[in-house]
Amino acid sequence: MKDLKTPGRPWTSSPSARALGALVAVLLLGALFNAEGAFFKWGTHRDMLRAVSVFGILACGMTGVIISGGIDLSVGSILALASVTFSLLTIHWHWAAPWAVLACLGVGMACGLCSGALVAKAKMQPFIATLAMMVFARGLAKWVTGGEKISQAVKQSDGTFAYVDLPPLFKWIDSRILYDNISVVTLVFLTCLLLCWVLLNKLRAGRYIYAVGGNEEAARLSGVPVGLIRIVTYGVSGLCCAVAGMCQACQEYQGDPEAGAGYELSAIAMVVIGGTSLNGGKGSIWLTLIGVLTIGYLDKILSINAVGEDKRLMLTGIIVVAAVLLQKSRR
Amino acid sequence: MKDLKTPGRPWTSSPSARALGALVAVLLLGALFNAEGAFFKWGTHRDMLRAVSVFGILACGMTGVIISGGIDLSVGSILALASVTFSLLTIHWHWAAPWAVLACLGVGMACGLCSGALVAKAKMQPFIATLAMMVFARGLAKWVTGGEKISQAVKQSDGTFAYVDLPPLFKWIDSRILYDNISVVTLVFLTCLLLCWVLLNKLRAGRYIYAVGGNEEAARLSGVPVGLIRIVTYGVSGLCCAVAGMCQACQEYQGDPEAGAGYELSAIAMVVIGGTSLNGGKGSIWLTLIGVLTIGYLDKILSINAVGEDKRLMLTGIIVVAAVLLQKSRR
Amino acid sequence: AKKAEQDGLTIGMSQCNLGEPWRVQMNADIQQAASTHPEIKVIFKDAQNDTLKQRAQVEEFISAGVDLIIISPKEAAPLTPVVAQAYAKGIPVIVLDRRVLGDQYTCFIGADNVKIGRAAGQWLVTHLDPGAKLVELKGLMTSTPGQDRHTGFMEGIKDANLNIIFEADMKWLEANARKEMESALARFDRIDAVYAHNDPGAHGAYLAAKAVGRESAIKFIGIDALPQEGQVYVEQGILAASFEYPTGGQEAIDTALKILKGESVPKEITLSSRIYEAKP
Amino acid sequence: MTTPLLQMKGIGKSFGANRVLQDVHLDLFAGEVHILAGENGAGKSTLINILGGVHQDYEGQILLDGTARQFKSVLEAARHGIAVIHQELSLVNTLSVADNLFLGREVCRWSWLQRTSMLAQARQWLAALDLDIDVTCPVEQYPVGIRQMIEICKALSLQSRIMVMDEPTSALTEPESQRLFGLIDTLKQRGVGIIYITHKMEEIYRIGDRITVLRDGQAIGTARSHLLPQDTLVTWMVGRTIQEQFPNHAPHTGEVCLQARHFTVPDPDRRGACVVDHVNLAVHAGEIVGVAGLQGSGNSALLNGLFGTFGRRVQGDVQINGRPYTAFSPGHSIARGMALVTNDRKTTGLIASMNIIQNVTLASLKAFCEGGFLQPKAERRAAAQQSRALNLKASSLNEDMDCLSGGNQQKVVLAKWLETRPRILLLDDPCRGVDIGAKHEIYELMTRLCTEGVAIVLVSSEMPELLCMSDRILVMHRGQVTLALNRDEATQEKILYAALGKRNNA
Ligand SMILES: Nc1ncnc2c1ncn2[C@@H]1O[C@H](COP(=O)(O)OP(=O)(O)OP(=O)(O)O)[C@@H](O)[C@H]1O
Ligand SMILES: Nc1ncnc2c1ncn2[C@@H]1O[C@H](COP(=O)(O)OP(=O)(O)OP(=O)(O)O)[C@@H](O)[C@H]1O
Ligand SMILES: [Mg+2]
Ligand SMILES: [Mg+2]
Repeated sequence: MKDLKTPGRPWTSSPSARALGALVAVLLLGALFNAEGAFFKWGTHRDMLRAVSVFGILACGMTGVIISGGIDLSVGSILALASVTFSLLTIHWHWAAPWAVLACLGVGMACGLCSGALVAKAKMQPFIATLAMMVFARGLAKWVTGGEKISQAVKQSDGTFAYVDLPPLFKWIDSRILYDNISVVTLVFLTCLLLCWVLLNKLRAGRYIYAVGGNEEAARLSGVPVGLIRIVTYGVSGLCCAVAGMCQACQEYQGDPEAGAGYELSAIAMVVIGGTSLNGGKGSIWLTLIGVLTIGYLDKILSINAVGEDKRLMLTGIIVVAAVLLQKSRR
Repeated sequence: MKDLKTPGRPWTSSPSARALGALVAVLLLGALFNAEGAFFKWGTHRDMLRAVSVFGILACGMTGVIISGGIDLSVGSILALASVTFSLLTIHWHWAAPWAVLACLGVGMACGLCSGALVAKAKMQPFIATLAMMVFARGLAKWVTGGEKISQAVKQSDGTFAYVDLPPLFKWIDSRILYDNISVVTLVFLTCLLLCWVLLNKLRAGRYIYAVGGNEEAARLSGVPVGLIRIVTYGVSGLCCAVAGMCQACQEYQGDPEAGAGYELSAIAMVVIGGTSLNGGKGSIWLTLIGVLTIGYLDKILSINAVGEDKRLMLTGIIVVAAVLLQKSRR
Repeated sequence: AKKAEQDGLTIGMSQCNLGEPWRVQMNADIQQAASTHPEIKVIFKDAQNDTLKQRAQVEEFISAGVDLIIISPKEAAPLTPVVAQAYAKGIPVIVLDRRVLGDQYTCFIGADNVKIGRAAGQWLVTHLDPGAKLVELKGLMTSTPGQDRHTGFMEGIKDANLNIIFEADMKWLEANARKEMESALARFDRIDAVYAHNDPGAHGAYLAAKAVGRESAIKFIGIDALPQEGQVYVEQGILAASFEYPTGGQEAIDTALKILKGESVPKEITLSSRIYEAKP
Repeated sequence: MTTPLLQMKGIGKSFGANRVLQDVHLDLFAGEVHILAGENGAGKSTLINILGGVHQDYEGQILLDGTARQFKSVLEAARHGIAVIHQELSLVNTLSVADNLFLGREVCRWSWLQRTSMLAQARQWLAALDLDIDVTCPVEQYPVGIRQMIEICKALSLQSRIMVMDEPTSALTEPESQRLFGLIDTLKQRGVGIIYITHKMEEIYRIGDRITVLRDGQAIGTARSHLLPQDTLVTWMVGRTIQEQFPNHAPHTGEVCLQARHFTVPDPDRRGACVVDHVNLAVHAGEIVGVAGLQGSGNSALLNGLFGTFGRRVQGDVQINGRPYTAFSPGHSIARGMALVTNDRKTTGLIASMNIIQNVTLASLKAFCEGGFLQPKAERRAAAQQSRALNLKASSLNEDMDCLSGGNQQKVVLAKWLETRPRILLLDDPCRGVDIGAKHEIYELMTRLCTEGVAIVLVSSEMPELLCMSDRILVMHRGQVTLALNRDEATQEKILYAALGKRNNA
């Protein structure tokens, strides 16, 4: 076994190096079209990070689901549900923040576990199970709020509105720390990222997630509790949605039952652009981070240059393709 | 080896029987909540068929893509692009209908072939390639129209609007035939269904589509032109989008660059609810028809009962899960 | 303002989304109005219906140092702080169409959806016989305009003997409106009028009725009256009436010029709405 | 002398930095069977993949009838009359048998499929192999052995001048192999040249005219088979001599370890029917019980049922060490000291997207965890130890599965199960595709495990393996045990007879 050394593959062929290449290409684009230097200000990057955090949190949970071979279309709706629940509990019902946070996490996780159970126990295709959850959770969010936004303006019995104070947590989450250099939501995102990294790379459950995504039958025969692992991945995704929903509520100062529409595609895109395969079994949370940054910067660059809607969409399509092709060509 | 004859399975365990079961369950629901008999009128069914036709046409193309192991997220955007192209050519530029139709089909197919080439030649994941096309085609549709709808009101150089006549084709496609008993768009849908059936079940290319979806590597070793087949499936899907886009334009009497947003999820859902697996290699166009009808009826039943938006969403989620579970339990 | 002398004035316009024709029209109106003033340049940004994106855009305008900001906000509460921030930095802010909270802005220009809804209701009261049966096709009911157009309408028909027999959420989309109207037609043999929260909705309902030959028995009314949409429909007799919901684009540029010239402007400008009616 | 049908000259090939073939020569005459032998990972499959047009970037030359050819695709190779049966099954499982047989060359009129004529033709081809199966059923409904036969049928039906068979009998039972050999003889008479890769010694001498041995990517030598004694062949292959292929193995019978009474596995497809029908089985510690049976006999299902693969669907009572046990999941069985090496490493054994270390530790991952956290160092150590013990050939332990040769993949599967330190080892064709040297090591390992008191159930399609390794042999037919034999009374004939369902002749 003398030949069991680590292989001398060129580092450029590793997935992360390739994904990084795409990110660097987008950054170069930013440096080129810097909107009169705006791209070189830290504030621009800080704002980009803030804007992308909610998506990033969703993408963290999505990464586990996708590695396990599933997909979660319900993230946007669960986000909305969590955001209205949180606003309702804290603004209208005046719950203390810790309890409200716990309740929200519970709601998000319950939804995730529910999708997970449909996939794992009832053997539904993940696409259908989470699509159903997507529709259901959106309906629930609308039903809970009666179709209105949960904001500081609280309707009184006589039909007028009274303005109540926002709980301090809202302000805090929406603020920036470290001498205004980083948004709190970005830190929340980084924390989620770290936790998911621990789950996927350091814990036994993480190894099982990769195994289930790689070959479900072989994993089952090796004693991996496949059903449980699937349920866990969706549960974690639900948790991430709840966190993202609360962040969204804090940043919008309200709970909007229409929030997060279409976020599922963005979150999946971020995971997949990093290089994680939708076939499952491969990928990593770092690739997701790179994907999140790539999309985030792309958006930001187009935005600071005030590119018109039509051209912005066309450019997004073209640049995404170019970035992914760049990843491939180095293989 | 006589004992290896595969046993005669009960017909109830065939995928189509199971999918039919779900449809019948939804129909029973309709019979139960018939909105004062409205559900028993042929007009209701005819209208349902009309409303579902555009989705159905998209689902036809999607079926081939999904059986070949891919996915097409760009259908809604290509629909919009085709619809504005068609309106522009016929209403504003006064092209003769056949040329306009051909040009539209060309545009749709070009978009589809483009996604297909990205998947087959550049080896991009279908999700990313078609997502990029989805964004790009939407941008293109907006760019072509300047973000506005293409309708009978044509802007003059002095900023006022002049009204032009609609080409007869619009009226015809939006009409009904056979003594008012069936909409022309429904016939268009059925024609697409038939053509896709011929492609998938009667032609060599169809066999290859199943083979590529079932086991790409084995198909390649057997000499199947895998790349070409993939490109063809996306091209066909693009064609279907073009047809759907023209139908949509004719029904709305205008080309709307925002049309078809979110249709991709509906179309995929229809294919998958029929029982076609997103893993590829399995499924059929008849299952798609059943899926289209299931979703169409579900929608219609909720609509004629004037169920509120929130409850409608929740019920949709629950009924979809129930219908799919019903399919499974018979296995 | 210093660089204004050399290369003119820059106005940042943040639109909350460009998916609705009415908002496309608003941008077009602003562009049109600005084009007659070569000294001003308008930068358009579109927030794709995302509050947080819109917030980021206003931040970008602030750091780019534009001379004036026009914002048509998606949401009141979440955009209030960032508008206030710009205002505090001395950048005048014109808020268009939807409001922000408090008074940390220069000027609000907008029409009143409740009032327009009420006008629509009252119009039906005068044009229908008592006991008439109505269908209401609502815009997205989680959106403020949808809620206001509903509230106003209910006020308008409050005392009259009109029944809403069918209502559905069509989410501003013509295809949905047509589908819902088909259901209503299947269920009810008598429908006298359809009130849709926007003109495409009313048009979709009209097409559904026309398909079953019942369009002449029903009065269709809508809101927005865009020149290439509602006004056409009214002119062609498809809609009985359409109630203009002005974009305020022209007014915004006029006001902006006044502000930039140092003139004082009112804190609130309410736009008047016109009714477009079909000739009998 | 006539020009050879095929000459491969100076073939070389590397995957990245990994040199796999180096200056290999091979020639093939019409009407001969040329055996390609060598250890796992020697480069045999790579060589024939080059011939079959799978790899296009190689060094050297391929001459057909003396003319140099360069195949740009599989299709082009096929057009020149080269048919390949690949080592890993390459059928489209979701397609029907007939569709698979005709894949890539459907009978069409203006690209319109001619279904009836294809079905008739397919039935005819299968009948030639004495295979009577429903050609409209998806391939995935048939067990591996049948699939292998379908694949052989597909290659035969190509009517090629050069047939390449990469371990075609690895999943076949004795009678099926015999039938294949009969066919090979007819092909030879028709002047077809055959390249045949196998790890089974008897086969080499049964059908081979000439033998070429590869080692570490280099051709060690070519010889006529009757001039190459087995010892020399083995030395050529593994570079050392192996005295006796099957180690001397005396039973260490202890307590009854695994006992099943009236064990029944219902057929998922036919209500009321059973794949395993009231089987009684007792395995003592330190004993190897062999289970023989043809395709569809239910021997694989018996092992899977005992292991819990089918969940609670099985009936009958099972006892482990005298305590009743209901197998409801593989995880549960592993915790009770059971291990199952399945007979299809690709679909049920390996996780292709994971590296060697991760595959090896997967089934025993709990032992490599502290408080749920993985211990990568311990994992690497264990994997290194196992791969050394099994003589795994790989450039690194971080290598992905698809970079390993077939036999080495099998070794990874074995390593995975040995790492769980099982007390009851269920082996379903454990030596499928394993080279002779490694086979020897696996047999020694089994013997050693027996002395340590492990109970082993061995299902095997290789008769010599079964006869030499088992202490007792059960023969199954259609789910039932038709014969039970002790080691000394077992003969190949008796087993075959019982396996065909002829009960009375014991
Ligand atoms: N696609 C690949 N990428 C990288 N290395 C590969 C690839 N395929 C094979 N190899 C390496 O090439 C060597 C030869 O493999 P090959 O499959 O030809 O062996 P083999 O002689 O057929 O062995 P076996 O008897 O086990 O089938 C092995 O060391 C393997 O690791
Ligand atoms: N209850 C069951 N649920 C699911 N699958 C089953 C069940 N019973 C049997 N099978 C499947 O049926 C197949 C037939 O088993 P059998 O033991 O007859 O195979 P075999 O004759 O040993 O053939 P081979 O060893 O080539 O696979 C098994 O491979 C098993 O996967
Ligand atoms: Mg091999
Ligand atoms: Mg077996």
